[in-house]
Order: sequence, then structure tokens, then C-alpha cells
Amino acid sequence: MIEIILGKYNYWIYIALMMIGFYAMIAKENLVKKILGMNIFQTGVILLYVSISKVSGGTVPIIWDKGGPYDNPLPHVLMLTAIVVSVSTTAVALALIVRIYKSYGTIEDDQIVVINSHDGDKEIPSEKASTII
Amino acid sequence: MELEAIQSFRPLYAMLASAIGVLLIGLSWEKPNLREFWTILAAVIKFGLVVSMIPFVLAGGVYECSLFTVVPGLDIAFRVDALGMVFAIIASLLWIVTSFYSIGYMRACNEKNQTRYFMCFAITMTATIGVAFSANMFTLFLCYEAITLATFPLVGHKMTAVARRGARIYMVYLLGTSLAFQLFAIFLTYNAAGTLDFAQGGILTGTGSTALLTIIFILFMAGITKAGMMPFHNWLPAAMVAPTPVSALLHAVAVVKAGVFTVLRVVFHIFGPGLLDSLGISFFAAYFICFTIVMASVIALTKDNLKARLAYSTVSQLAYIVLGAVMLSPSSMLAAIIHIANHAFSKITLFFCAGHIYAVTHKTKISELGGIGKKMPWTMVAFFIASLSMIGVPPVAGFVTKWYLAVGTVEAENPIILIVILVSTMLNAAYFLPISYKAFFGKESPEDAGSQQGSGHHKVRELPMMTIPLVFTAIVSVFIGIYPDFFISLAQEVLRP
Amino acid sequence: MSFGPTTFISAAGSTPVLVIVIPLLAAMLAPIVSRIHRSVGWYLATTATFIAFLLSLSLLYTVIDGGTVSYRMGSWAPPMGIEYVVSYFNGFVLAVIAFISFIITLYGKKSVEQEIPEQKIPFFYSAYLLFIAGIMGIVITGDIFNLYVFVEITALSGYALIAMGKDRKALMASYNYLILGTIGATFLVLGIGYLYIATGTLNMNDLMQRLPEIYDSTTVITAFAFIMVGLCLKLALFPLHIWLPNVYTYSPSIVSALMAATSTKVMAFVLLRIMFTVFTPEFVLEVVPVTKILIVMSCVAIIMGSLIALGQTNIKRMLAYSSIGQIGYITLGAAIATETAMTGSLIHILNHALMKGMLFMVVGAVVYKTGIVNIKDMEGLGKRMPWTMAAFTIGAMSMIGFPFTVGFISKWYLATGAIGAGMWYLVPVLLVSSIMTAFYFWRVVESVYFKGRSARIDTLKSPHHSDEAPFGMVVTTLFLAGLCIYFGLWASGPVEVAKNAAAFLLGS
Amino acid sequence: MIELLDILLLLFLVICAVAAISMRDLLSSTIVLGSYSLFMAVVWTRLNAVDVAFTEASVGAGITTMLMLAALSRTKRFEFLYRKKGQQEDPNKETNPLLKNWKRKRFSVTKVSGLIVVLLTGAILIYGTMDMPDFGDPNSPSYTHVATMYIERGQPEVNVPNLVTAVLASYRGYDTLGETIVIFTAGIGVILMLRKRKKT
Amino acid sequence: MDHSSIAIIIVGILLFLGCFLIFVASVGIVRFPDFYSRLHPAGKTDSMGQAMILVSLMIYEGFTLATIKLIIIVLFIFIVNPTATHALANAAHAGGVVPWRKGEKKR
Amino acid sequence: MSFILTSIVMFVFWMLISGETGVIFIISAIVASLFVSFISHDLLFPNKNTTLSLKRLLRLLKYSPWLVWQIVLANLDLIYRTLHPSLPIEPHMIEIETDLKSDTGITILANSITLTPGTVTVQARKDGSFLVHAIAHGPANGLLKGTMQAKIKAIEGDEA
Amino acid sequence: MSEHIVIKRVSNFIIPFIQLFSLYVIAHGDISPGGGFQGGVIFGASIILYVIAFGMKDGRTRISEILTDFMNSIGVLLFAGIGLACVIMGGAYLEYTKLAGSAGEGHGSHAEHALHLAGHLGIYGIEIGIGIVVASVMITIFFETANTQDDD
Amino acid sequence: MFYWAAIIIILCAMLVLYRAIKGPIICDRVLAINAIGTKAVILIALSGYIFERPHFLDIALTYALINFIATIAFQKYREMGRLD
Ligand code: NA
Ligand code: NA
Repeated sequence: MIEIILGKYNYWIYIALMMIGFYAMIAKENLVKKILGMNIFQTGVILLYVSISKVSGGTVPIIWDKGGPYDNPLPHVLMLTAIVVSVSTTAVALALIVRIYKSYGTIEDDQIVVINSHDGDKEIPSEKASTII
Repeated sequence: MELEAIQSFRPLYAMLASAIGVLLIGLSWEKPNLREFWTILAAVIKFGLVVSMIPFVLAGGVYECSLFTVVPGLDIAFRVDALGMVFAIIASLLWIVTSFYSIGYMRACNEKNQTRYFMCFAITMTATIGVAFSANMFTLFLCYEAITLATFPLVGHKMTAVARRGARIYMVYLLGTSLAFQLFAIFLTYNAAGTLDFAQGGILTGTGSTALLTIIFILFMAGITKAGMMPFHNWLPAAMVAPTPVSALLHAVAVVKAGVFTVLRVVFHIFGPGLLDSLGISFFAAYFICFTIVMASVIALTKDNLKARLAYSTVSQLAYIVLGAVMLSPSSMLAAIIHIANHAFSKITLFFCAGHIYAVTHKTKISELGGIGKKMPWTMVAFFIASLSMIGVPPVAGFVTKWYLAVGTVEAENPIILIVILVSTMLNAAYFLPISYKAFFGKESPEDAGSQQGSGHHKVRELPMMTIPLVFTAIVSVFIGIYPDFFISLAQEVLRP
Repeated sequence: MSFGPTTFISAAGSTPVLVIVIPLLAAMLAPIVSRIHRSVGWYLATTATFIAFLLSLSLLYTVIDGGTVSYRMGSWAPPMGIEYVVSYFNGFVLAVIAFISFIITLYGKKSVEQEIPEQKIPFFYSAYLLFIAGIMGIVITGDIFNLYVFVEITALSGYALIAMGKDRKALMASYNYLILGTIGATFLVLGIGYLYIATGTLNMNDLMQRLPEIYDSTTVITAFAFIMVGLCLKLALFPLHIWLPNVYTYSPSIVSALMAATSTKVMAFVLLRIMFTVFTPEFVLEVVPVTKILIVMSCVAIIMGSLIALGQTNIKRMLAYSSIGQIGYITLGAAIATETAMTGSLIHILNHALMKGMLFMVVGAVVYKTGIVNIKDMEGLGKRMPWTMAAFTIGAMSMIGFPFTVGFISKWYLATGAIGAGMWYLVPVLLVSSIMTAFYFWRVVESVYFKGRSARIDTLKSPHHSDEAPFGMVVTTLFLAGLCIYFGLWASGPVEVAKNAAAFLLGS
Repeated sequence: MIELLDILLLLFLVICAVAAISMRDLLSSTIVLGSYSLFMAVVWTRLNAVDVAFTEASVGAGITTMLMLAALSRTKRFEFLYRKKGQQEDPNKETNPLLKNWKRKRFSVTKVSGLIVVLLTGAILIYGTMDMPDFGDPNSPSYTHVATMYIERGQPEVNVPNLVTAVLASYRGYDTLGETIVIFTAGIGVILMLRKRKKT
Repeated sequence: MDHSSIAIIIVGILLFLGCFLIFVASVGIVRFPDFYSRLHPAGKTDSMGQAMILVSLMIYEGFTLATIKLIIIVLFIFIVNPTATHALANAAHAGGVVPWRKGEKKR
Repeated sequence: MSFILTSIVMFVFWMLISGETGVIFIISAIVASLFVSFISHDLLFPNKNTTLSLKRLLRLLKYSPWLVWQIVLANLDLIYRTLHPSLPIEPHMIEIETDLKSDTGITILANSITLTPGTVTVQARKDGSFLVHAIAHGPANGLLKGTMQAKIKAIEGDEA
Repeated sequence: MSEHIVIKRVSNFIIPFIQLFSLYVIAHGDISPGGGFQGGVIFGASIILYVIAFGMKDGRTRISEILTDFMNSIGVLLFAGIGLACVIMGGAYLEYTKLAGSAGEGHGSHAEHALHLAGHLGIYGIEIGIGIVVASVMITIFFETANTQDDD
Repeated sequence: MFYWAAIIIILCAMLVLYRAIKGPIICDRVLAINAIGTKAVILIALSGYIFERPHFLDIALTYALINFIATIAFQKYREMGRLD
């Protein structure tokens, strides 16, 4: 048991980080908070991957004259992609939030639900409809 | 004996005649006379094509036409055999008659959307012939559903709230049950038999457990709602909102007959009498159907609306056909087949009469029909003759059916069903004869008498465009009562082992 | 550089990558060249999707003739490099996606011009092409992490496209999709990470080779669970569907059509692919009882999707819930895991793409001409837009599963497959959903044809003549409607391919 | 990673994460998240993931924070929180009449079910770690299979000393193209959503 | 004692001093009563500690390319950190934050 | 002129941090220097008079040892104040006036104030006046003496 | 921000260095940490710093909207185009050594050198492409997100 | 030696983190984060020497620069309420 804990506890900390972010993503009402949570969630995942790459006694995976062992470069590559995805998603999400604030005047999910429920099922405004027909 | 089969596109041509008619009708929507000409022409050509196939079929031959394979196991294929011929000949002949009648009715009533009406009519007939000539259950199902779709606009033709409601009930029953039960039965059949092709003696023999086959049979029976069996009969009265020619079409020709025809196909060519007999479910089914027969008649008695009474009469009469089929005795099966024809001609006469009465007097209730026989003698005489057929009085067609059915009960050694038939006959008499009595001997209602005196142009006159068809069908009813040989020989062809 | 015969040959041999790269290049070019003229974006998109379609067809034929094609990016051998694998299975899906995308692009010119502000049209087409390229990349990649990358390309462009809807609810739809989509994608990437920890590889074939000996490892089981949940979120399987209705309802018409026709289907495809070609049928059937769970969930999806659709007043929302039900069909076939049922599942990817794409195109045309999205306001539209409504009727019949439409073919294989697998009790689920489908579609058809004009239509001018949607919209819609019938009657071709694909998936 | 240094680093991260999601002032949250990001990069340098650390340094601490600030500057700074009676007024004055009488519940279904989902997910993830190789195990499959190929063949085949670059640009160059497109897509997406009409 | 061990001792001393300064800065940041006063440890002591550690690294490294980079980092820190400190002070001032006066409550 | 100067500064900077001498790297270095210079030369040398800028740079180098010494003093002072149990501080704001004119001069003084004992620049204004936060009276008085201002005025020179 | 002399002056001073550093990071991606992505972000950050210090209007005169719109595409086109060039030269997508063309055929050290060079330049090319996209997109995103011009 | 230096610095960072979380005003937090940033720079530089691979200096340099930009951005946001 002790061995399991010692061998794996680092994974568990990553999982704890992920879950903190995940919780914010699904349980927070504020739209920006959700995005903050998303960032934490994703860094947790990235941490998990990067920790796979570590090998005991390994060094930075840049070839040098003192030789290996080198750490696994693949998870690093994958996680560069993941970081890029994370920042891209964040950018798009923030742009959306700006638009949402402009049209609803709030960035709280539950408040927007209230506003929407008063909105009814309006028709899609069609600029040309009246002129064409 | 092996059936002699020849490959021919003739069954397809018979369908195409009306299908092309649809296009021509649609294209000449601005010229009503031309449009009606196309209807009649298509009907006549179709009838001609069907008739041209009779000799070979009577001689024990079969036309086959395999169109294409949708996916392996699902073929669009047609096949003209004796059973199909019985249905096709009735349907195509009655289409001609109905067309004339429709023209008269629609013009007399100033109905809107006549082009749509005639187009849908032609589509329905195409699908009906498709049902008659289907070579397998898939093609039949396809055409069966096509009938439902094509008749929906006909039922809801008036587009009023009541009409829409009726049409919706019609749709829900027919579509719902066929999708839920019939399709399920087809899936199970295919899975058990590996094919859906109709074959003499059935395809399911020895393919599955008794329980499975019983379930399939029950699903088929529940799924073929067009046959109007209780408890799935409600669509029939609901569909009475349709214009009368449509009701005629539904109750005499296309829809309900497609239903009972499908039942016969299932009994004869999916299960086969032998298998059904060994399953031992037919008698339970028969008792069940007896219930329908009696109940429908009782309900019919309570209806004052003429068309509603006719509708319940249909429920009861269709049950004869199904009863005959599931009793599985030679004579009862024969009765089932020939009653398709017998009921068709008689019931269409009755509806034509009802429609004629409505078109001329705008009356729908039986209680208002006092003395109408004097004003519309041809119509009411025809009505009387057709009633006799319904009751089963010689020499009109219905008698033949009842006779063979009675013989069938004896063959099957089932006196209870015989009693049911007798009771139902009495009930038939009880709800049909008063109508004729009232028409000829009843008193005119005071308002009618008053209004007739007040204005001259309100005088009731029979319209030839409608009278001729109904007289014609009444005559045919009598004719096939006296000379039933033609349909009997076709039926024997079907039942030949 | 010489453009000799080698050029041609290598380019022809590079079809698997070109089919992705060409829409991508077009997406890059769209914002630049559209400065010339505003409609250049559309021409570019049409050309690119058309070329992609041709390439995907040629790829499909290559696969049918010569078996699975493998393309190595940078010529690196598979476990090290990224590989594209085109088999019967994904070649078929690729062709379907490319085709539908092309048709929808062809359809969308006027609709986009109306719904998107003019100066954003170039960027819109760019995002649109990225979405398509992403989806096609998902289909043919043979590397599980590359799959994730393309999932994200699709997702990001999707968020932007959805947010272009005119109603402000489109923004919230997009945002919720973003959150749930990101959770889904992150679960996917977590699962991939666990798989990588367990096996050390990302190549799907290699994974398939290396996984069986460690099937009982908790790491592998967890990986599988996370990949499944992630994908089910993305494909909107019932309890995880909550993002979808609003997305389909409030997106611009062309986006609704494109997403309805492609995205969830592709995710379902990925689900099948991972279940059966990364893991094996033995794993999903024996080691982990996932098929049993999936069957239950699919049935719930089928019933609930249809049930909720019954209560909708907005036509787009109704179609969206209908999609949720239909997705259940696809997963159901996969979960039954017999060749026939799987054929049904795969053929339904094509069929549903045709039907749903076409139905959303119809709604797009209606919105274009009238702005109507409420079913109640569609009364009497049958006379005004006869062709469009004819297409709608055909689509409706196909959704119900009439026997001369594609809908029937799917149902046929699913049902006979279920019965063949001894799960006859699934058939009632299919049939009941058919009936519910009939209810909610027929309600629309009836009000379109059998009611007088709605007050809303009456307010629009010129009631006498038909006011059809523009030619391009009508023709493409009718073309798809025609295909709904064509492939309902002559289904042997696609079914043959689907059958082979099913056999491939099940490893027989 | 059983060393004190790493435990402290991870502890720091957990504190930052909890603080970031529980702070009411979104600006503060953003700032704390920035420090989270800073130390995340330190963790990565500890794990020898130099390229990842580099990326985190430039993106996580820089761009993300900047974008958050930009977004906050155009929305609200404070999260709406449940308040007991007598507590301080909401600094965001409510202007929407629909929300005048609206109150957030103390325990919403979202919160409770969210917590359950999170705990469940975490439990499954931990279950999955049971059969994982220990941290740094040189015989783990992830190291012995493809990774070894990259390490052994990367330099001779691609001729690039930084193996991360070798894999990123060559072996998995196609992924990187995808990654580039992801960025491009984000750019297009933001333009689509936020660009103003040009003044004519 | 050879050259390198002397270097190591110097490195150690500088490292210790650097750590000490940073510690003091941290204590200051926590302990000082208001924002403006906290700027002092944050802006000066911290930078100085940072510089010392980097210088210790330079000595440890000897004269290589890395040393040049370290020098550049130190230079940048001395340009950038006071500017940042100033910017913060400025922001607080613009935001109306009033300096703490002796005798007031800590805040 | 500023373009060339920037290019050279950039090239030197590159070579200092890179140290690679391969052909590709040298070409890259040149291209990069020119590119940066092209887009940003006016940022590094906003003053048109580049000779003046160079002169100022030399004077700044002479100034820096003194500054480093002041920084060391500042730290000693702060260590004392921070660790003393009674926290001996008396924070207050002071205004100082200088006759610095150039932005560079003002910037150097502002940052020097921030780096040196007990004072942080809160505002630096165009007219050469500063608002400074002092941690105690001692450092404030040191600043008010004006030694630093004079030294920086010397860097700035009279040319501007 | 007319009053923020210190911030402006210091920003001015370090922006060129940041920019050069970003290019350095891109160019040295193959021998040390970093590469196109990191370099691109840092370059973008330098422009963001400029915008923050001097305002959006000044920022847009330096880096116009049209320029970033173009560069977004150009970067990816460069990357994807190098891949396509490899296909045209008869190789697989992104098979950089094929860029050596006929010089890379045969077995001599000359051919090997050509292959190395081609591989190297290919990687360099795509790093530059990535750098362009990332920088340009980061600038675009920041400009669009921070732009309060139309807000109330 | 470097290792223990790193540990001390992390502990200091935690000390400062207290200020970052506690505030009370937002400027306090930024100040604290700024200080944490300098600690991160040192940690990264130290890491290179703990592992004997001084590749990390580029990252440290980047950090110093980026941290500055974030602070300036904050200042602008505080003062103007916007970033453009
Ligand atoms: Na989707
Ligand atoms: Na790199």
C-alpha cells in the first residue's frame, strides 16, 4: 500500500488539480470562472502527460555530449499542442463572453437562464424577408 | 402442381397507367375537362391491362416482374396470381365507376382542390394495384404505406378542423400500427424465413418456435389495421369526414380491401394454412373476430348518421373475410376471397347512394330520409339491393359468401361461429332494412315538404353522372350473386394446393 | 522543381493528405482573396469542397479496389510518425462527409449573404472550411492524438460558426457547447494519455496490437471509459446531449445544416472506430460490458429524443431533438455489434446525414424567405414554397422510415440485426420511436399543407404566386431529397460498402 | 518525484488553484491564476520539459493573463455570489429589471451534482492509476516503445539535437500543422465574434 | 584550497545572501502595513536577492555563454522591476489608494 | 542612423545570447537584426539625435556603480526595517521638483529612486516633477538633498 | 497615458530586445528549447506591450489590421505549402528531405549534405511559419478582445 | 546547495502567496504575484544548475519580460478600465 502511495501520489495530485478545475467548469455559474477552471483542468492533464515523460536519472531531451538517458520527448510535443489548444479555446471563450456581456448585461449563467426564459422563442430576424416577398 | 410463370412487365404497366395519369392530371390543372378525361382514360387503360392478364391467370399461370433489389433480401418485385387478380380486377373496375361518380360529386358539391383530389386518387390506385400485384411482403408493405399517404389528403380534403382531426386519426391508426406491429412482424419474418417472397403454402413453415410464430401472427393481425379489426377500427368511422367518393374508395375498394387482402396474403402465402392450423391459433383468432362482427353490428344499429352506419357495417363485413381466412376450412377460405369482390360491389353501391343523397339533398342522417325513395327511386332501389347483399339474401352477391362461410363452419365443425353468423345476419337486417323502409314508406319531414313547396328550383332530381355508376354497381352485385363462377374459379386457383 | 510524371504520381498517391490539405489551404486563402470580391469566398469554398469530394471518391474507389490505404506523413514509419489509414470503413464516411459538405456549400451562398454581416463573410467561409477539413481529418487519421487535434480544430471553428447566429441565444449555445465540448475533448485526451501510459504508442493500429495483453489493466479500462464518455459528450448521446438543441436551433442555417449532417455523426464514427479498431470486439463485448450500457443508453436516447421532439414548437429545435434520437440509432447498431446491426449503424451515418442535412436546408430556405421558425407559423407554407415543402415531406417520410426512403434501410438493418442477435426486444424501441417521429413530423406536414395561411405568412406581401427560395437553395435541397429516395430504393451500393466496413470493424 | 521540493511546488499549485476558483473578484482570480501558471512552468522545468515550460512561460503567464484582463475590461469584474442577509451589497449594480428580485440559491443542483460528478471522475482516474508504472520507471511502456525510437534515431535521422523539435517538426510535423491551424482557427473565431463594422 | 573551491564558497555565500534577501522581502511583503510600504521590499530587496543568486550562478558557471545570458537577465531585471514597481504605485495612486500613516490600523 | 545603430545593437545582442556561428545562424542573425530594426528602430532611439543618445549611454555607464552602491544601502536599510520587531517605518508621500527634460532622464531618475533607499516613485511627470512614496523620513531627506537628481541631470546633459 | 513617461520609455527600450529575442527563440528551436510557437508568442507579446503602453490607435498604425489578417494566413500557408512542396517534389507530405530534389539523390557525402540541408531548412521554414501565425494571431486576438471602441 | 536554495525560495513564495490571496486591495495581489514571478525566474534558473543543463536561462529571461508586460497591463487596466 505504502509503495502504491509513494509510486503514484504525484498522479493523485495532478488528479486533484484537474478536479478542482473540473469542478469550477461545471459548478460555477460565472462564465469567466468556468474558463479559469478550464485552464486549471487542462494544466492538470498536461501535468499528467509531462510526468509520464520523466524517467529516473533522465535529462532534458536535447542531445548533448554527456549522453543520456534522455527523458521521453513525445509527451512534451503532445503537450505543446495541448497548451496551444488551451489558449485558443480560452481566447474564443473570452471573445464569446464579451459578446454575451454585451447582449445580456451579465456573465452569470443562471441569470442568463432567467433572462432567456423571459425571451420566449422569438423568430430569427430576417432582414430581407419583407423586401423579397 | 407448379405454377407456370412468365416474366412480363404487364403488372408494372398496369401500375404505370395510373402513375402517368397522376402526372397528366397534375399538368392539366387549369382545364377540368381534360383533367377528368385523363382520369377516365387512365382508369380504362388500367382496367384493360388487368383484364388482359385474366386468361393466363385463370389457366393457372403467374406473371412475374422483378424490378430491382433495394438491398439483398429486399426486392421490389411484382407477381400476378389469382389472389392478386381478384383484388386487382375489382379495384380497377371500380376505379372507372368511382371516377365517373367522383366527377359528378365533386362538381355538384363545388369542392376545392379538385386537381389534388384526382391526383391523390390516381396515386392511391397505383398503390392499390401495387398491393395486389406485390410479389413479396416488402413491396406490399411499401405500397400499403403509400396508400395511407396518398389517401391522407383525400380524407382531410375539406381542410376544416373536423376534417383534419379525422384525417389525423386515420393517419395515426394506419401508420402507427403498421409501423409498430406490421413492420415488426416483417422484421421477425425475414429473420426467421430469410426471405419475404410470397410462396404457395407459406414461407415460415419449420422456421421458428411456436411462440415466435404466434407472436408474428398476432403482430401481423394487429399491424394490418386497414382490415378494420377491433380494437383498431376507430379510424374507419373517423375517416367518414372525407367526401363520399373517398369513403367509397376507402370502404369498398382501396384501403380496407388492401387490408384484408394483406391478411389473406399473410394467411395463405406467409404462414400457409397448414402452418396456421398446426399452430392452433386460428380458432382463438376466429372467436376474436366474431366479437368484432357482432360488436360492429350492434354499434351500427345505434348510428343515425348514414355513413357512420355504413362504416360500422364495413367493420363487420371485413371481419367475415378475415374470419373466413382464419377458419382455414376450404369453403371458408373460398368465402373469404370471394367476399372481397362481393362486399366491394355492394358496399360501394351503398356509399354511392349515401353520397348521391348528400349531393342532392345535403342530408346525412337516416332519420331525415323519410320518403326519399319517391324522389330518388333509382338510388334507393340500388340501395335496397345492396342492403340485401349485405344481409346475405339470395340472389344478391352477399348470399354466396354467407353460404360458403356457413359451409365452412360445418367443415370446421364449429357451430358457435355458425350461430354468430346467423346472429350477425339478423343484426345486418336490423340495421339495413329500416333505412329502405323509411325511404319508401316513411313520411317526409315537415320542413322538407315546406321548402319544396316554397321554391321550385330546390326540387330534388337524381344526377345521371352519379346515378349511372351506382345502378351499375348494384347490377354487378346481383350479377355476381347469380353467376359467382368467375370469382369462385379465381379463388379455387388461389386455394389449389 | 520539375513537374514531371513523378509529380503527378506522387500527388495521386498523396490523395489521403490532399483531401484534407486542400480545404485547409482554401480556408487560409479565404480571408485574403475575399478582399477581391465578396462572393469569392463562396466560390473558393465550393471549389475546395468539390475537389475534396472528388478526391474522397477516388480514395474510396482505391480502397474498394485495392484494400486499405496507409499514408505516412513525412514518410515516417507508423509508430513514430503520423499515419493516415483509409479503409472501407472511413473511406465511406469520408466520401459521405465530403459530399454533404459540398452540397451544403453549394446551397449556402444566399443564406450566408443574408445571415452573416458582409465584412465577416470571408472569415465565415474560412471557419466553415476549417470545420469541414477538421471533420474529414478526424475521419481518416490513424493516430489517436492527431484525432484529438482535429477534434479541436472542428470544435473551435464550430464555436465561432455557431456564435454567428442572429439570436443572442446563439452566444450562450456556443458557450455551453464550448464548455461541454472542452470537457469532452479533455476527457478524450485524458483517455489517450492513459492509453499512452499503458502502451507507449499513439498509433491506432499499434495500439490494437499492444492492447490485448493488458486488457485487464485498470489503466486501460479507465482510458476506455474516459474516451467513451468524452466522445459521447461530443456526439450528444442522451444524458450528455444538453448542448445540442440550442446549438442547432440558434446557429446560422447553413451551420445548422452542416453540423447536423456531419459533426455528431463523425463523432459516432470515432466511437465505433475506437471501440472496434483500437480496442477489439472482444474487449467491448467481454472484458468491459460497455455494449450493454451503450444499448441501454442508446435506447434511452432514441426514446427521449423523440419524446422531447414531440413537444417542440420551434422547427429547428424539433429537428435537433430528433437528431439526438437518431444518434441513438447509430450507437445502438454499434452496441449490438453484429454485422447486420453494424451495417445499419454505418448506413445510418450516410442516411441521417442526407435526411437531416436536407431538413435543415429546408428550414434554412424557409428562414431565408420568411424568417419563420415556429411550426405554428408554417401553416399554409405548402402553397407558397411547394418545392421546398415537397423536400421537407420527403425528409419527414424518410425520418419516419417509410419503405421507399433511406430511413427504412437503416431501420431494416438495425431491426433485423437486433433480432438476429437475439435482441428482438430492441425492435419495439425502434418502432415506437418511428411512431413518435411520425407524430412530430406529420404535425408539421399537416400544418404546412392542410391549413390556411398563418397570420404570419399573410403579413408577407404577394400571396398569389409561389415564393420559392432561390434556385440554388431549392435545387440542392431537392437533390438531397432525391437521394433520400434514390438510396432508399437502390441501397445495394452503399449497403455493400457499409457491410464490408462492418465486417472490417468486427474483424471478420 | 518524492522530493520535498516537488511536494512544496505541487502544494503551491493546489493552493493557487483553490484560491483562483474561490475568489469572488475575477481580477484577483486571474492574477492568482497567473502565479499558478508561473509555478506550473517551474514544475515543468523540474520535469525536464523545457519546451513545455517555455510555452507555459510565454502563454500561460503572458497571453492568457492579458486576454483575461482584456475580457474583464469589457465585462464585469465581480462574480455574483450568494449572500446572506446583511452582507455587503453586490458591487455590480443590477440594472436588468428581470433580475431585480432574483436571488441565487445557497446550494443549487448544479453545485451538488457537480461535486458528485467531480468526485466520481476523480475516483475513476485514481482507479486508473493503480496499474500505472511508477513515476520515472525506465521500463514503463511509454518509455520503452516509441520514445526509445525517438531518442535513439532522432538525432541521426532528423539531424536536430533538440528531440522535442525533431518530433514536433518532423516525426509529428503533421500534428504541429494541426496545432498551427488551431491557433489560426482561434484567430478567425475571435475576428468573427468581435470585429466591429468598419466605419464608412 | 584550489581556485574552484574558493569559487564554490563564494557561490555559496552569494546564494545564501540572495536567499536571505528574498526571505526578508517576503517577510516584508507580508508584514508591512499597507500597499505602498510593501512596494519597498517587493521592488528592491526582491530584485537584489534575485540578482545575487544570479550572480552566484555566474560565478559558478565561469565565463561561458550562459554567463552572458545571466548578465542580460540581471540587467533586464534592474530595468524592468523598478518600472513595474512604479507602475503599481501609479495604479494604486490613480485608484485613490491613500498611504498608511503611522498609528493607523494595518491593512 | 538610428536604423543602423539599432541593427548593430540587435546583432550584438543576438550574438551574445546565441553564440552559434553556423552560416544559417549568421544569416538569421543579420536578417533578424534588420527586421527588428526595420519595425522598431524608432522605439529604441526615439531621439533623432543618435550621437546624443550614445553620449548619454556612456555617461549612464559611469553613473551605474554609484547606483549599485545605493541599491546595496537601500537593501541594508530595508532589511533592518523589515526584521525589526517594532517595524520602524513612517510612510509618507513627498513631491520633488527637478529640471530634467528628456523622457530618458526622467525614466532613469524614476527607476533610480525606486531602486534606492526607502523611496518609490509613484508619479513621474513630463515637467520633471515626481511624486515619491518614502518609507521613512531618513530616505526622504536623502532624496530631497538632490544628489541623485544632479547626477542624472549630468547624464542627460544640456543638449536636449 | 500621456503621463506615463517611465512606462513608455522603458517599454520603448525593451520592445526591440523582446522582438529580437523572439526571433532568436524561433531560430534556435532545433538546438535549444523554444521554437516557432514560443517565439511567436513572445513577438506577439511585444506588440501587446506596445499597445498597452501607447494605445490601440498607435498599435494599429504600426501593425495594421490588414497586415495581421494576411499574416494569419501566410504563416499557415508557409507551413502547409512546405508540406505540399514535398509532395510536388515526389515525397510524402512534410517529407522535408525531398526538398533537396535531384541533389539529394545518390549516395555521396554531397547528397547527404543536401539532404541534411533540406531537412534543416524544411524544419526552419515551418518554425518560421508557426512563428508568423502565432505572433499574428496573438496580436489579432488581443486587438479584437481589448478593443473597447464600440462599447458603451 | 542549489536544491536547498530552491526550497527556501519556494517557502518564500508561499509566504508571498498569502499576500496574493489575502489582498486586501488588488494592487497588493499584483505586487505579490510580481514577487512570486521573480521567485519563479530564480527557480527556473536554479533548475538548470540542479540538473547541470543550463538550457533554462532562455525561459528565465522570457519570464522576466512577460511578467513585466502583465504588470503593465494590470496598471493600465486599473487606471483606464480598459487595455486599448
Ligand atoms: Na457535434
Ligand atoms: Na523546440
